[in-house]
Amino acid sequence: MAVEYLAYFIPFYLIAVIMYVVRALKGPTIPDRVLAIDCLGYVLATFLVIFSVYLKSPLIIACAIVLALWIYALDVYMSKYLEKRELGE
Amino acid sequence: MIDARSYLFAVTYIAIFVNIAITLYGIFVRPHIIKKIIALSIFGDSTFVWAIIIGFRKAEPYPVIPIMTTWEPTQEYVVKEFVAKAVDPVPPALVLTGVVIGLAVMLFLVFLSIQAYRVFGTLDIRKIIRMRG
Amino acid sequence: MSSMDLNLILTIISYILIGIGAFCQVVAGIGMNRFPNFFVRLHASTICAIGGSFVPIIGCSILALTLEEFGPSRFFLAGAGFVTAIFIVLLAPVGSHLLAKAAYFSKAAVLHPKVADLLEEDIKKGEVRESTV
Amino acid sequence: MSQLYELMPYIVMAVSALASTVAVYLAIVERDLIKAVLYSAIQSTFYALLFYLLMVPDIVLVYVPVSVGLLPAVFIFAIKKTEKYEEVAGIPKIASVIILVLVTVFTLIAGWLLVQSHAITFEIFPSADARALAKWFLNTTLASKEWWIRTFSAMSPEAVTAIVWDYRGLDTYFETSVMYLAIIGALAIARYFDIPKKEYKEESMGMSIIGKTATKILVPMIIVVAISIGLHGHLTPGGGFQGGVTAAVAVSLMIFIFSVYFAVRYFKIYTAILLRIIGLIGIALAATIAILIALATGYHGFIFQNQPKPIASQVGLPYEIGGNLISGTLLMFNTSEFLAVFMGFAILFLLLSIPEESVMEVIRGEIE
Repeated sequence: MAVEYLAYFIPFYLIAVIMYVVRALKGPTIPDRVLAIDCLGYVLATFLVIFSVYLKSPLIIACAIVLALWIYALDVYMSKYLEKRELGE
Repeated sequence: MIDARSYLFAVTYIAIFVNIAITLYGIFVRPHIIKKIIALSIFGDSTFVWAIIIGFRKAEPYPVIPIMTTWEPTQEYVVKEFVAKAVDPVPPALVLTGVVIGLAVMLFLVFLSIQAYRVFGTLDIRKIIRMRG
Repeated sequence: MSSMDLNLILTIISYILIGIGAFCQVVAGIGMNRFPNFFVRLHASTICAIGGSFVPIIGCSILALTLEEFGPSRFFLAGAGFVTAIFIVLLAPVGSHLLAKAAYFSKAAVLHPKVADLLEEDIKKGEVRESTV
Repeated sequence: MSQLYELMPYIVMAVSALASTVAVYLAIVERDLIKAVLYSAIQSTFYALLFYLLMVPDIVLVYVPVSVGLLPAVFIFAIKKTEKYEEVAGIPKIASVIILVLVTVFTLIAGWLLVQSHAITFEIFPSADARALAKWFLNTTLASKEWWIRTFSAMSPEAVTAIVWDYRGLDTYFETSVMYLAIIGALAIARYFDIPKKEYKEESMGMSIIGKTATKILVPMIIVVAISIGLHGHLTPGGGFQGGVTAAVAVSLMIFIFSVYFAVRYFKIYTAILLRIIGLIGIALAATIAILIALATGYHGFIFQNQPKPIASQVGLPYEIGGNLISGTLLMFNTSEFLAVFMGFAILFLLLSIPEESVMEVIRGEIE
């Protein structure tokens, strides 16, 4: 079974998740935190795709598309907040 | 020797309870209204996770989603295997509407608190109480 | 060439891609923790988004194409995987750009070991305006 | 090998639950509110992974747009319009670290004790057996040939959508009305506020040109993904709620990237209210269509009836048209709910993004 060998790769991604979380909690400034949350979102999107192959459930892949879109939304909100202008303009 | 899967699942279970306890502290003790609303939203999410955990089950090697991959209504053996492995579909159906309604209620509370700030000039609940005498 | 051989080659390629992804994620995680300030950490986030996410998602989609026990839904999996990869490769640089611009002009991120800031000098001379960056 | 394969999803589940506990603690005790919002965003991404590993893709599809895409925008609006800091004495860093370590150790030990107790009293946790109600719904959601199963079937392979709109349709109907009341309440608070009549200027408003160009490509993609999620709700994970909140993020992105004066070209408030009313009328029509057919033809019928019931009522909607599975009323419900949710959140975001000066003018005029 070709899928089972993915189990050896997942721990590396998990280590990366923990390192991003450390930076997101520690980061001295707000942009650092937002950047770490970005990376967290990308590695989680990768997790979703890997797990949908790993658990042999093809239909749950639709969630990965949605997660990849909204990480961008969080970037946009925070940078608009940092620009110190009225949010609606 | 305990089963490793059961242990890891129990850790998840307890961690969600700890989250609920911390958010209850946030709702009752912290003075700022926006902080209370943030705590309330996390509280709702934690209860939703807990409701989903109740519907989880054990299957070999792993349970499947409560959605059939076949669209033909006549295959008996597919249905039997599906029922033997799928997770409970009732908690997702309840949580699904709960998340959207939770967002609408959060928006309503945010509108209310912005209006309160326009009237009182502050959102600290201690100062507002002092103002009202 | 039979389809077994083709499947074997595709499986090996996909595992190589997923391995590259795991390596890039760990490298980006170390960089995220060791780099000194925000503008250098942008570099690590690029490695995470392209090397660590785009490449293994493509690898997973190729791996899904070889799994014949999924039936027709393996094409659904592979197609959605490619769409996710395209979204990430389109949106990650844009998000980093918006964040970096906002962080630079709002002075929210401190440029601590500062060697040179050419953009600041250009703005002082009047050669570059903020709205055109 | 096989043991590691089975263990891996549970390891990821436990690690993400513990990481979410850390994020929740810091979100609650943080004094700077914008940092608290960021911590709660970390918590939401981990909860999304938890929902995914608990095998409920419908919830992931609705939770990710709501918690990662919309709630941070709402909180950022609120913080920008009000105060940025909470005036309390902060907890020192060392105390936080000690508390977090204690909480983690407590969680690990308590999990061990819980497993020990279950080894004595019950079978291994989680249970291998599903409840009888769940088995009933799973058995009948896409029925086989026997007429007595066909009687209780929704004829949809998606058990969650079948429960939401067929088996427990009245629940969802009243929950939708709760949401409608919350939106009416927000509209009543903002009753005289209106978006100021300003022209959208390309160069002076919004964010940088790179962001604008990317968002111009992105917004049609979001709408297409949302419609696909919404209208395939009876076949694949998704449905009206999921599609609606996904599409609502397009509106908030347009407000943030371009400006509210650009977004109001496409989403006028009164048009949005009208479309929302059309969606609600669609829900009511889909709920009563079987009884309307029954009244016209002289048979019996029920509210929220989907398929024909061989004993009680002969009328009902077909489950397929030309070989395509449409699951009776589920398609109508999903379309109407998509419109209602999308337009409801679009109205609220447009109202939330009105500049504070024009609001204060209205309030001052009211007082005088």
